[in-house]
Amino acid sequence: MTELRYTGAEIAAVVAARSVEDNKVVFTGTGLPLMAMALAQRLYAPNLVIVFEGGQVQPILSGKYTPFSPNDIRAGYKAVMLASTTDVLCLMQRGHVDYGFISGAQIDQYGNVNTSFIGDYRKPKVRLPGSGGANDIASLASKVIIITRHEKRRFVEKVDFITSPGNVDEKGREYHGLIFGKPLLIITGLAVMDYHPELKRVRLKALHPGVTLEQVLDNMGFKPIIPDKIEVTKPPTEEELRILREMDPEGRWVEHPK
Amino acid sequence: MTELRYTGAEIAAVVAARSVEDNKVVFTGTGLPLMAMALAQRLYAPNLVIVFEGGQVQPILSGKYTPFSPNDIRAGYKAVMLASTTDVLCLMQRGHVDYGFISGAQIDQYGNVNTSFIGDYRKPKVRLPGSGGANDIASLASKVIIITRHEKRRFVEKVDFITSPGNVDEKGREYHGLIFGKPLLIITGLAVMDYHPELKRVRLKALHPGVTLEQVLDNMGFKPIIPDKIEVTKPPTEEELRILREMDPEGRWVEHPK
Amino acid sequence: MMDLIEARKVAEQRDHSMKDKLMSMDEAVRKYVKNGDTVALSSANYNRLAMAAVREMIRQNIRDLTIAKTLCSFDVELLLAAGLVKKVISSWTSIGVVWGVSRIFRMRVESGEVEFEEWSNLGINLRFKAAAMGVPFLPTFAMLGSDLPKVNKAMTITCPYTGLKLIAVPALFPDVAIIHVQRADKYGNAIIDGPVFADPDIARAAKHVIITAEEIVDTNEIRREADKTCIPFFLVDAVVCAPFGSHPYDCFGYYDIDYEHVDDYVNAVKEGKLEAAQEYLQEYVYGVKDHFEYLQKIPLERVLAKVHRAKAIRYGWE
Amino acid sequence: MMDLIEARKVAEQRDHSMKDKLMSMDEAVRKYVKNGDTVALSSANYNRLAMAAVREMIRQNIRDLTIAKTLCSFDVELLLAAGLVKKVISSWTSIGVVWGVSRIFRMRVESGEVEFEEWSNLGINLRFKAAAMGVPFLPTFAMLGSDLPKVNKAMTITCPYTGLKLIAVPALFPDVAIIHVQRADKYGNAIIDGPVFADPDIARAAKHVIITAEEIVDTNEIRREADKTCIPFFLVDAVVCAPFGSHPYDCFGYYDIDYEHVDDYVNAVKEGKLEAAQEYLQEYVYGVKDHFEYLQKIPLERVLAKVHRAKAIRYGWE
Repeated sequence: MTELRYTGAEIAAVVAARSVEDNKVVFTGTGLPLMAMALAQRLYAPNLVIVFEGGQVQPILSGKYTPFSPNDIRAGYKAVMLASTTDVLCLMQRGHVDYGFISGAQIDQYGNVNTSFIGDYRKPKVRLPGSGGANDIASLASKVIIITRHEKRRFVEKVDFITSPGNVDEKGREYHGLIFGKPLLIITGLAVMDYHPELKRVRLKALHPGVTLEQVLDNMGFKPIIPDKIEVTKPPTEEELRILREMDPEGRWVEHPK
Repeated sequence: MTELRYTGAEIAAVVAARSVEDNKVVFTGTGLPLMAMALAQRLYAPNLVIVFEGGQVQPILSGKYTPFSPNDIRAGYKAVMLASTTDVLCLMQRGHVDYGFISGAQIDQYGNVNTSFIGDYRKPKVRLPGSGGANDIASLASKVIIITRHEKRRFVEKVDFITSPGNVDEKGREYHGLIFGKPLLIITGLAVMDYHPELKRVRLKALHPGVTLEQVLDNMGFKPIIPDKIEVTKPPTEEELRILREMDPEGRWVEHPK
Repeated sequence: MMDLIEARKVAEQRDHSMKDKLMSMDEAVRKYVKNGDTVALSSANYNRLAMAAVREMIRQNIRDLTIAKTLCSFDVELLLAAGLVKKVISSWTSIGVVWGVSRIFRMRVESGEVEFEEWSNLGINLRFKAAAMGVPFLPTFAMLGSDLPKVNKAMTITCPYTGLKLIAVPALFPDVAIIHVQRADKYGNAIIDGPVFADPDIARAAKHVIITAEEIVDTNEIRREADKTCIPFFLVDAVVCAPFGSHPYDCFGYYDIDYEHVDDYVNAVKEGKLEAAQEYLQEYVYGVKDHFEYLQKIPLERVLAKVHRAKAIRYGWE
Repeated sequence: MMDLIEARKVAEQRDHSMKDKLMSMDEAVRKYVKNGDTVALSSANYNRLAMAAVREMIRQNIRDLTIAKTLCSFDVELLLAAGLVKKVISSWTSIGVVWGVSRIFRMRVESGEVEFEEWSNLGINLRFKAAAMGVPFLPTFAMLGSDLPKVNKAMTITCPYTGLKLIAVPALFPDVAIIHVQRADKYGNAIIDGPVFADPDIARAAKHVIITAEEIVDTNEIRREADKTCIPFFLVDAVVCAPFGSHPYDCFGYYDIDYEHVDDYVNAVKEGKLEAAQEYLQEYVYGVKDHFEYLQKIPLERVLAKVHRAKAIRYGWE
């Protein structure tokens, strides 16, 4: 068997696709997580439901009309409902969003995400775009999956600012009033992480094939909890990669190997 | 000039039609107040806007499709908007309803109205239909007009139950948190009443032509404040009566003379 | 009062997939309406009453119901006549404005058999909206200064920004919502033409949803008018085809009220009280097998006139 | 913080009548947008941006603006480039997802010139909804546990029924809302096709409303689709005919995004920073008399392709 070549983005998308149960509602932005969910619909979860923050329910993900944004007109292609933003965000608050995807400029050891700013609020060193729907997803979806590049500068001990809460701190979400939902996974190009149920901190779950523990730790600004047994991700299959690349021939959303 | 014959309902409708300013929004039920507002649109306030609690904005009041209820399909005939009930009630809370009309089984000296029950809540002597939108109108419209029959049993010292607040009590509306809106008039088949600005109590304003003060007081369970000068209502004109009767040839909504 | 957590749990455990949910009225009611349930019904007095479903509930003798509805009408009248209701949560109960207070309603409430928990119209609408939004309460200035909070136990709250006093209405999560619409597909995507009343909210508030529809349409029709879909399939448990399902009441764009039918009922009850109401139930509910047998009893000529009239109103014919 | 009382007063004093409000963009902006105003803009990142109105605001050099918008986009980009903004109240600001963070936005905020008051998407949407409903706040579970309340000063509240902790978002009453829609009549009755975002709410929240529309239609068309009207005339002060008013962004059913136009801008700014943005403004805003002269600069062939594409998306062509 020849070894398949794939990028970190590709294996992250594949792992995300395998991580969602069928017959559930996924709230996602565009780009990598959307491609991952389209892959899931094709292979593992044919009855997965896609909802965008622009109010679109179950659009058809046609390559021809791949949306640039959850709010553009393409995102509503053949949708069965085009609602208001508040409506879909409240459906999430009501409990009808099973999975929510977010990414983040900074992620800390409690799974909190910063997409707001670095430095001082009134004169920040770096101003980032802001929460958008990310805080709402992190607060209100039943299970939250973070997909991000595995870079040292992203994984920090403590985020400068909590835009989107994970477990918040050692006291956990409930203490802060977040009685619903939980952070489920962090998926990167190198590894998969989850959370220690008592300590609330990020815990390594699986290394992608060929990745070493050192490689993962070298690329993080904090040390995740290391469990007794670290899984190894099942490598992407030929079929998974073929479908991903067919959906995104230019590698615009999910980078192809060079 | 021959004297015109008209009923109490007719003069009440005529007075109501004369009481609203043009270019304003009126929130009304069906029946007499709706006929009065249609009369106003024809003669005094051509740009009056009608909104029903079923969500209908500016329907055309065609005799052919006179609605039975603010919620039936006729009430939306040629409306420019068919919204949700909450939407129009919130537009009222937001300040966009200038006049609201209600009626009542019991009205007391502070202009409070009971349409809920007489006796005990869990085993009432008489169960009435309930608030419907009346409490919302009384609480949220800018100016509230009560139209009712002038009967002793209706005008009581103190209502058994405040379904829809007028001035509530001697402390007035603001004390109870009602920072908007005010009760404007009570129009009956015998007289017009308003409210004493300091005492908050119902005050006689005008007697309809030919009606005596004694007649009014004999038909009330409480004594309204009697001002130094009592006006006399300008009698209905031939035109007013003609239009009213044309709109309602059977006298179904506004009783004709026998 | 931790209904919110319970209702959210039910949502989290749902099969949210777009699967075929078409079934008979008999099956839908049997599966999703239980003795003791809190049932929310569509419409507000007139237009799109869930009458076909209500008649099936009566045939199945589902008891001890709490009915939650903004303005109750002929639907609740028949349930009260059949003796299936223990509580009504509403702002208003009658048969229809023109027919005045219902005698059956008065009898049931005045005897203490049925509790009527009263809210203002905005109050009950916001109770559904709070639940629909997934929050435990919503604030309003309605009902301040009135005696309604004394009986419905609404609490006051102070705005943390302005210090203003408001009424907080508690979220109401019905066990099941039954909503009559003009069009739905087999998955439960529902389109309402004309006023929606509180129906999009009651669908979101309830733990389970039955859609009854004048017409079952292809999903491609839904996709072409997706901005008119007001109930998405993933909230819906059952879809039932029920043409003239609001009869004898009206349905926007489809038929006007069968005034004579309701008038006959009201006049009979004026004379014969509960007995007359039960005779009506015998003839139109217990005595027929299902909604389609019921429809056979309605004079076709009268129906056609009502259909024409509804179209004239819908399309603004002079 | 007694904005609610002030906003209600403005509503009470309105001429609510159905009168002709058609006017030029120049007149509408001159009459209803003032220096120092809080301006709410329609859309959320993509689709139905009030671009034509924004370009007119820049031409009229209206300064010290606070912009309130759920997700800011090319509209706010140009206002920031023109130096007219002192504060942005929003959940997100960029040009569009594909183009990443805006350099102009970063420059303005990082220098401290512009304050960015950040809310979650639901948070800012509910601020508009609270104002639309005429209440001073609305509760939500969003933003709990995050640092957003530290900077946006959102307060917490306890539910009087459940004891649950929630964030109370304060009502936001803009001085003026500018909303681009597909169809409106001359009175201001507006129909939005496709997603509405928060636009019905911002119309209700604002003290004044400018509607810009792809097409001005006869009121009879509105009456025939009255259940699609989402902004009633009595909220509206000005109606402006602005075909391709969202250009270079998209408009549901009318045209897809003019990707090349935006891409050229972004690439120029990547190189030339603020100076490049100002060159763009010179060419497309200051250098043209009005929206119709602006449209002359857009290659017609490209426009027609975008129109075709929008129809394909709208009607689900394969």
